[in-house]
Amino acid sequence: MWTRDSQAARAARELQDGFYVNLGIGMPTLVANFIPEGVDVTLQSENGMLGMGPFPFAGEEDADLINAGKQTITELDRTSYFSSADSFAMIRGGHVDLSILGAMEVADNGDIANWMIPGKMVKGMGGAMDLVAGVKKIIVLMEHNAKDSSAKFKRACTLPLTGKGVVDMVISDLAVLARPAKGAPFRLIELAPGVDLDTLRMRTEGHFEA
Amino acid sequence: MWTRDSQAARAARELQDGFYVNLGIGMPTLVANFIPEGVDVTLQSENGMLGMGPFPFAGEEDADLINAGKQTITELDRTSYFSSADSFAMIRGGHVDLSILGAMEVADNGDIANWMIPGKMVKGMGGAMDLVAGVKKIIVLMEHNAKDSSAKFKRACTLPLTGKGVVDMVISDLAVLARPAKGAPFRLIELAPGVDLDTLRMRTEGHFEA
Amino acid sequence: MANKLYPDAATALDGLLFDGMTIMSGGFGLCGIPENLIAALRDSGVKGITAISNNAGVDGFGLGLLLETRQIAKMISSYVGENKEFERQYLAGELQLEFNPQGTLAERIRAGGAGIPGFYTKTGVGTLVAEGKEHKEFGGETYILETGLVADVSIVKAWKADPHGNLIFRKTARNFNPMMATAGKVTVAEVEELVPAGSLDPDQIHTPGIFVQRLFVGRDYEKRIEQRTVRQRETA
Amino acid sequence: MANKLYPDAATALDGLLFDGMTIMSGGFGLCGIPENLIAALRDSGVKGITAISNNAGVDGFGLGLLLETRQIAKMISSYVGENKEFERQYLAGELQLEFNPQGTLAERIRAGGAGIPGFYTKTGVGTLVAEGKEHKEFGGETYILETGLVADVSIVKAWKADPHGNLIFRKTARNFNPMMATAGKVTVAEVEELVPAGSLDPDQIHTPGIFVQRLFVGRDYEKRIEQRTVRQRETA
Repeated sequence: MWTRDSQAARAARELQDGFYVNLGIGMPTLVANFIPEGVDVTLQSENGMLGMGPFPFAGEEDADLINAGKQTITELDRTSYFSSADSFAMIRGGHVDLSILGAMEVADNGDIANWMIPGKMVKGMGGAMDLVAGVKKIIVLMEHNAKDSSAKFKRACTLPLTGKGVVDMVISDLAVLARPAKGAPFRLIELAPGVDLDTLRMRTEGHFEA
Repeated sequence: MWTRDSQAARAARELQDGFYVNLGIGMPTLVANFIPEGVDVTLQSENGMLGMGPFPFAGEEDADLINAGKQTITELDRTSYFSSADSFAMIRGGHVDLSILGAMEVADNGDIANWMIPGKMVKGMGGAMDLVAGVKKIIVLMEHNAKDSSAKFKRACTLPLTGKGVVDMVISDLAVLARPAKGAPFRLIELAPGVDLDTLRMRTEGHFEA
Repeated sequence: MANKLYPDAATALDGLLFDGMTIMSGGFGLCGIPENLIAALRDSGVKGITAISNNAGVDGFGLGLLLETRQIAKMISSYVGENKEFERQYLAGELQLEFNPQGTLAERIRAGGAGIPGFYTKTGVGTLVAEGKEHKEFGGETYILETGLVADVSIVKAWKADPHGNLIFRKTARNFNPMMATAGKVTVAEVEELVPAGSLDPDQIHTPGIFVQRLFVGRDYEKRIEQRTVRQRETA
Repeated sequence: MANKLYPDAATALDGLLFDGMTIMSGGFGLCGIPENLIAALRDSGVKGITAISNNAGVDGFGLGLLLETRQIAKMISSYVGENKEFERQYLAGELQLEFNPQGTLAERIRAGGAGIPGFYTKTGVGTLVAEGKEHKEFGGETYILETGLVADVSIVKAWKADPHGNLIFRKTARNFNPMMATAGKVTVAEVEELVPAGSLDPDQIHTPGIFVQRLFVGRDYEKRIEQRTVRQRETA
């Protein structure tokens, strides 16, 4: 089984030199810590920034410089700022190569649900629907099973969707499942150390090719 | 009868302090020479400039600084530059107060034709269709009659339209015809010196209230 | 020159407000919000506001101020997760809420300001957001129709302005402010600094003055930070 | 860092060209046109181009160069009045032409780059431009549907760039260049000056580097002026 850091490191191996990447809030943020040597990626923050730098040193925070998670950040020598309309034109127009997001559920047809649990107070989808609809490749980083041990990679999502048929790859604590194109079936790409196929099948509901 | 300069001066009396104005190519350009004392207007040029200044002094022309007529111009202390998309967003969104244009024909329902004569080589509509559709108020500056003495203010346009029902005021060498709102009939507002109502009626085809 | 300069937020809003009006308010989270204008809206007592803003502020700051006083009847937002009073009013049925995906919200405002009454987007297809909206195929893919948004008044926050109303924003405090400036029937801008005409580079103006009808220099900016995240200096 | 820098126009276009391709070319009149790239397109001999450009250049300069060599099969433009060879080929039926209102053309390109396949506009309603297009009412007014435009390659001209492909344009030479940079599957930019990374103010970048795949410093700019208009100095 992979730790959260291992999952993030595994996701970072999907980064290619020159990629423009949007990282979601939570576990996806960790991916920035594992960018491989010699691979140069530029991080997009959907509130209006390309070229996001690391957190500032204490005392150097700037209230006018935050990421989409409202965290204080810094700029780089490549940074540009733009409006929210221009930022989502960039996202919707397919210019961002990769987005790594969390999810509550992913279905084996690529549907994703990560914004709303009926009965709980809804906080809103923020930019998640725009990202899954617009970004070229969507990787989901999530636990393989929920706290009640139910499978999160499912036959069909039970929660309201964020996007339909949009997910390209799932990296869980147990395995990497991916497909070569939207519409294709998911395949097992890699098992985490100490996980065998039977265990994976037992803990998975959605269909995948092994 | 009004000279071209007098027509332009008459049009300039329609300018109000604080107006943002787009002037078409040809006679409308002359209006800038007659802006009344104490009236401050900002000229928009649809190729991407707000705050157009006068022609440069000889030797100070800048190839990167032209107006929509491709003439060399200058900037002012209020000038801003923007893209063509932003420029026409400004125009289409109704932010420009007034556009003064030339025309080949205007109909008494406000239709205007000023871009195309069938059988002749068509050069294109440029920004004219966007301007008549988007700018709050449209004033046409034209000769009252064509070279063959036919009326240019007509029952219906015979040439392909630039816009439907968009003209608010016509300032010709004979008279000023205007209407209080799109859809309302045109009324005679003013006769040029030496022109009487009978003459105007004889030389006009379109309907107007006197 | 037509005077756009006002001494403060209250006078800049004078005559513009009425109950039941629609107000767009710039900012992302608490970053780049028109602090002075929000406080003046609270003091004005105007009620039944439809507020178009990406977020709803926090308890006691930003649009949270207008929620406390129950001046907001409806919010059009993409994310409202930082506000307990919002949650309380919403769950009690006292507040209407329309969620828009953030990019759809940004584009709807841009469209409203640009005279575009509707546009098609892939965002939200197959989700709750698409329900009741027109679907259309382009090139074999399905898109939904979203409409332009305009406001009676837009309130925005910029960094610098000149007396002509030309605005420049700073870093990620730009966010929704430029589009909202274009989509208000009247746009009121508060700025940190007023500079003389001619001192802004005309190539570098984010919002041309045509979009700004009223303008003043704000005061006492708090610029609160929601998530103060820092890294450690490495010691040799 | 992925290298975006190329030594010249020919190498920057290498591998991108094919007969029958669609190319967007920036500029308004002869202002802000990619002079080096147009010359390299001529030298490449690529044929059957659909050219999306507001104008068609003049005889012997700008896109006029590609008309002389008959490399252009179709133009999508708003105004082509300055070109005799264009007129000759068009009247002889050798050239297809699609006129778009200038603002519609600009917005179609912006939409193409922004993932918007269609939008509604009032421009052209009731004219030849509206024929065959979907009409729709919003708020009691009639609008027509226009579609987004994309290109196989966009060629643009900027003033300054950094090695990351961030671009800044100068004065009215900006015009169509920023939107076209967003709407090319590949965008190639020529610039007057390359500056070191970090020397452009991040608040002031017109085109973020994500939109620029290839970049070079142009040479021998002619920057022709179509209408040299001047005023007289008043003598005291």
